[in-house]
Amino acid sequence: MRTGARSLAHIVNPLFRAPLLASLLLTLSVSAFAIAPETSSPAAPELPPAQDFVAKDRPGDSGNSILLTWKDPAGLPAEAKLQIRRAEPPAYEWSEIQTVKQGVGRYVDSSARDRAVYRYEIRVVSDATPDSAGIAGAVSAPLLSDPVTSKDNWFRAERSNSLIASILFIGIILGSIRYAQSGRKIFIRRIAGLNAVDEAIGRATEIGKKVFYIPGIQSMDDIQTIASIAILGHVARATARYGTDLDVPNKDPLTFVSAREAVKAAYLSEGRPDLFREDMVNYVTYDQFAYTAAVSARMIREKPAAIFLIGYFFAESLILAETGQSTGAIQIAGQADPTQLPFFVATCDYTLIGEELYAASAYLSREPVLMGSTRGQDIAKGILLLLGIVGVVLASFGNTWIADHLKTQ
Amino acid sequence: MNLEFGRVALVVLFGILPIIGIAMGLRAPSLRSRIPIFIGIFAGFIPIVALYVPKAFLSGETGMSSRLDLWLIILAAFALLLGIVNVVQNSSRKIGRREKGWPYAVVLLTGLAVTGSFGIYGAVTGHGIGFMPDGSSTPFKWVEDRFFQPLQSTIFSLLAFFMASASFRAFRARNAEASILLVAAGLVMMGRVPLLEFLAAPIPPLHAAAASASQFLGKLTEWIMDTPNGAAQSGIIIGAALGAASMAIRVILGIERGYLGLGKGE
Amino acid sequence: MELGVVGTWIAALLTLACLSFLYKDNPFFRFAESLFAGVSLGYYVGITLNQTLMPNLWEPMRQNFGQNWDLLVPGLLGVILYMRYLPKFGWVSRYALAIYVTYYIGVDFTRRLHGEVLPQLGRAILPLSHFDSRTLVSAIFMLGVGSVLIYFFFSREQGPVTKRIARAGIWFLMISFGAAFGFTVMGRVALLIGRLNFLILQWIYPMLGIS
Amino acid sequence: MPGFIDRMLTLDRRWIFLFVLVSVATPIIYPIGLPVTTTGSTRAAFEYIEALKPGDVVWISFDYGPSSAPENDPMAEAIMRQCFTKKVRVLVSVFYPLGGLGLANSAVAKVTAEFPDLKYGEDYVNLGYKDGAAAVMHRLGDDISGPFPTDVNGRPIGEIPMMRGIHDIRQVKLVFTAATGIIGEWWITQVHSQFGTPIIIGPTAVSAPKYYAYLNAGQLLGMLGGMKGAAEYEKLLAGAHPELAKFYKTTRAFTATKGMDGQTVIHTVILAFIVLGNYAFFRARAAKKRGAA
Repeated sequence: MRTGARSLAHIVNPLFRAPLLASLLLTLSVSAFAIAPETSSPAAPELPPAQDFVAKDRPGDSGNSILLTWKDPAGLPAEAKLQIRRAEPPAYEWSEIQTVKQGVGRYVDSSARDRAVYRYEIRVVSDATPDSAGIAGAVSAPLLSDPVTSKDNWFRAERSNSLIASILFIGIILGSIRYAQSGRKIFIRRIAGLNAVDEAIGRATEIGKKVFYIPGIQSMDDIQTIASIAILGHVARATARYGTDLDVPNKDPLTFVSAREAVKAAYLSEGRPDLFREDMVNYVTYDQFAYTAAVSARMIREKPAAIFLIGYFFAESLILAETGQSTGAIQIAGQADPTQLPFFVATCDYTLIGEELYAASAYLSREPVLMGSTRGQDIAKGILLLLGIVGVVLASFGNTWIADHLKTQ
Repeated sequence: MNLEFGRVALVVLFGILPIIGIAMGLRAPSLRSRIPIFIGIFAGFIPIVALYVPKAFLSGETGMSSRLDLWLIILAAFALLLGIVNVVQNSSRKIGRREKGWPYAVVLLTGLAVTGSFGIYGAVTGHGIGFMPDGSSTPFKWVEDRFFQPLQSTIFSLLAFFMASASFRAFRARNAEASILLVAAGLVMMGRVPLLEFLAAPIPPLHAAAASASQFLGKLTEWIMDTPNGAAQSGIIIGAALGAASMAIRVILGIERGYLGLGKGE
Repeated sequence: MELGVVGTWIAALLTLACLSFLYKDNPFFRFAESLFAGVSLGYYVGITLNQTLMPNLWEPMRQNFGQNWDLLVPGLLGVILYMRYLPKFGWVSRYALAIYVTYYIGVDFTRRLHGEVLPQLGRAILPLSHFDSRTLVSAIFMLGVGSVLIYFFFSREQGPVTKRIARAGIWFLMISFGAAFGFTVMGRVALLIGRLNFLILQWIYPMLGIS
Repeated sequence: MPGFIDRMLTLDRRWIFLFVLVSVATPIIYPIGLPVTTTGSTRAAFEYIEALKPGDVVWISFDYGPSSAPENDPMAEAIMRQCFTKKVRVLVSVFYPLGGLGLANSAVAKVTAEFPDLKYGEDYVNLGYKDGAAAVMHRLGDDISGPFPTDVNGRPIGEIPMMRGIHDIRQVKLVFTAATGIIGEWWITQVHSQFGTPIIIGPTAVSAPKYYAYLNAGQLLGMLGGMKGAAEYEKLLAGAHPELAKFYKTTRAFTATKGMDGQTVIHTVILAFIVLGNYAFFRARAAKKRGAA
């Protein structure tokens, strides 16, 4: 199976010849050799000793640990345990470090120090079995490991797949941004909810009512909030152009500051700093539901013409959207996380679903950086789809190499 | 003094470098955003690189990444309290100017002052904010149990009502998509609870049929949740994760700097 | 015991004040809402101070400064965050903010590709070799994941084929949203059940002497 | 019937609100006792904990607040009871800032009082609340004492006997997170995918649909979906450990199983509303078409 996958990998795709993956495979096959069953085992005394005892540096860690592996011998009494002992230079006195149950086969000694040379031994101990002198507490012959040292490693081989994915992904995104910045045209398809933005603001202008923009309740360390602030910039430019009043109530203090800066910048860039008031972007409170209650009450009192609910929302989504609905406002919602989307879909006029939120900021701003990244994400999706299709074809022929190598640890 | 590499490197990157940056920023306003963005690149890439590089100076127990985790726990605590200043500013302004609804601002500040000082009292006396050594509640926990918990849970429970009115109004079979939404919602609502058994309760001959239909609906619901719902959720998760990862790269590299209140350029 | 009864009454009255919002916005609700906002901020002070700042910042430095001297820096960065309230030196807070935001976004990045994209895609790869009901379910599952992903392609105009697939994607999304909505009714009602349980069993019943 | 249709289409929401209130309150006063059926994801969770050995460590994280307590409390309590019955040791943490700690303290106090033999510090430890959940989880692979230098009451971790064998998250056999919002997800995408710790989640019903994707991908061992999941768990628990059944039979205490009556009634009412709404909608549309023709 493994060899099949290897040869196939060499044929199918040059990508698989990446040295990292090759080294991963090598490690896998070496370890497979290392634990291959021995041909003969010596005749067991009363208690059979453990088998295939190997001590080596645990790969892919920050040092100070030794990985021990072994096989339990057959025919042990049920209560028998395996005792692991260690000897250190220069004295080489054996001391117990752990006694483990049967069936584990593996122990990591994380009390080891780097560069020190150790030897380990493992023996079977059984309290119930009498030893040669007839006293309970028999101990098997010890099995000794080769000398071993722990070391500090540079790479976690088991994460090669995710490393390759990350590097590839970062490369694609930065490459696409560069491509867009070089002035070449990038197409972004129409997103239904977005054309409604100007329509909604236009309507607010006509009837002389406010536009509410609620940027979710998460902080600026959440990516959806950052996307929302980008869209807020666009909305604020439109309200500045039309001279419509804008109200941005905030739950998170950091989001609040960024939102205020974004709105201020938008009014400046439209040449209407006179229309900008500091309290357009205001801070309500930090608690999710106190915030929700205050904003819903404000919606009912002020009856805005348009409400934007874009960002990361939790349970408050439905209260806000349902209250907004009852005031008769046009509502445009957007969230990348799927949890609250059903409520937005059910109560809002337009909803940006999932990744549309990120694409929307690109579509609205037409900024090369955003357009480029949107394209980069599409390329990544294309690669994933292709990988998926190839994976399904291979899996249908009984080869799960791709699916196996998508597992992360 | 513990002068392990991890600590010293962090102090240089996120302590000394900012001090130099602030000093330079006093003179040259153009550096006021450039240096923070430069420093941010390190803060962002350390956890990413540490995912793949286990080398002790980076990911070991005393390495940079692990130590940075502890730092950022502290910074997150400070960030959590950031909003209080805004609330106090807003409310005291409201009270000072006797704006409409100012008595509510008094209520707010009182709640903040009382609960907050109970919290400070707990920290200063070392009683904490849970139970006293004799098992009784601390004043902080008393306020929490009697005021905070009922208020929060009741406001949340308003959702049940909104849920009902939203489903009444929004679930109309306007078009194909809306009809799918409606049917899926209806099936799941019937499959999650013994609804048919409840309806059949007054009519004994229907009990057995209702029970087996209910079983079937339960299995169907599980299938819907597992397969079509699971597939759609996977699709959304993959797409959104790519979007989020690309945004993360842009933020870390300083291409996206809206979070600092900066537009494109400077 | 007296204190317990007073507490129950306070909790019950506040519960009723919140529920009164359903009829219409009113002073009782606004009182409860403002009180809640205040108490919740005070709650943050208590919990942050007692559970993070004392044990993770103050105590380590007080007990063993030599080992924990470097914690001075996050402490200072924390203070710097508040510089934003000084109009002239607001820019200083950018240092703390940049570190705070990029670090957490970096951690988020490690969750995305490593924890979401790869495992989720791996799960979507299923064999289609046998013709039985399991294969059919696998096919539906993979069609779902694929069509939703295709719906999320933005940088190309949808062709006649991709348009159809994207439409299937919308249908999958709608099934999922409908199911999620149906699923959620339970959760939301659970909260109300919890509150009414409190009002009826712990407030009204004892008041009426019903056990 | 145009009058009725118009009235249905413009029905004041407050009538619906009243209906909801009455139909939830009635089963609390007159319990029905409807049957509960169990689902696969709950059974998987139950069986995993059932197979743990005495002395194993389970990490129970209270990642929710009072806002979702009626859903999450019964789950956390049921899991704690199961662990203590099986002599499995329990670590408690809180990452939900608003009110999670109070609930955790109360729940731990309540459940440990039911098991008089338990000793704090040997059988269970409450680590308390910590800010910056993502940073804490990132660090848990290195050690627990870094982010949690003390327990909830300020006692240094090093002085707690139970913590001696528990250096980092890898010595923990299972994480159960009773979660609202996003924190439960981090346990999966960060702790499970980087340190391999098995995760069982007890989400609120609203987040449960998303977790099916993680369940499918094997990133989650099991799930207790909302109050229904909790009720299923209570049923499994009372079945396997009859000595625990008494905690679910008291009249005053709130259990998820009792909550299921109200759930059933309200589902019926909401479905009836949806049917009525659609009936009115189609009648109105037909009338409009006739009017236009």
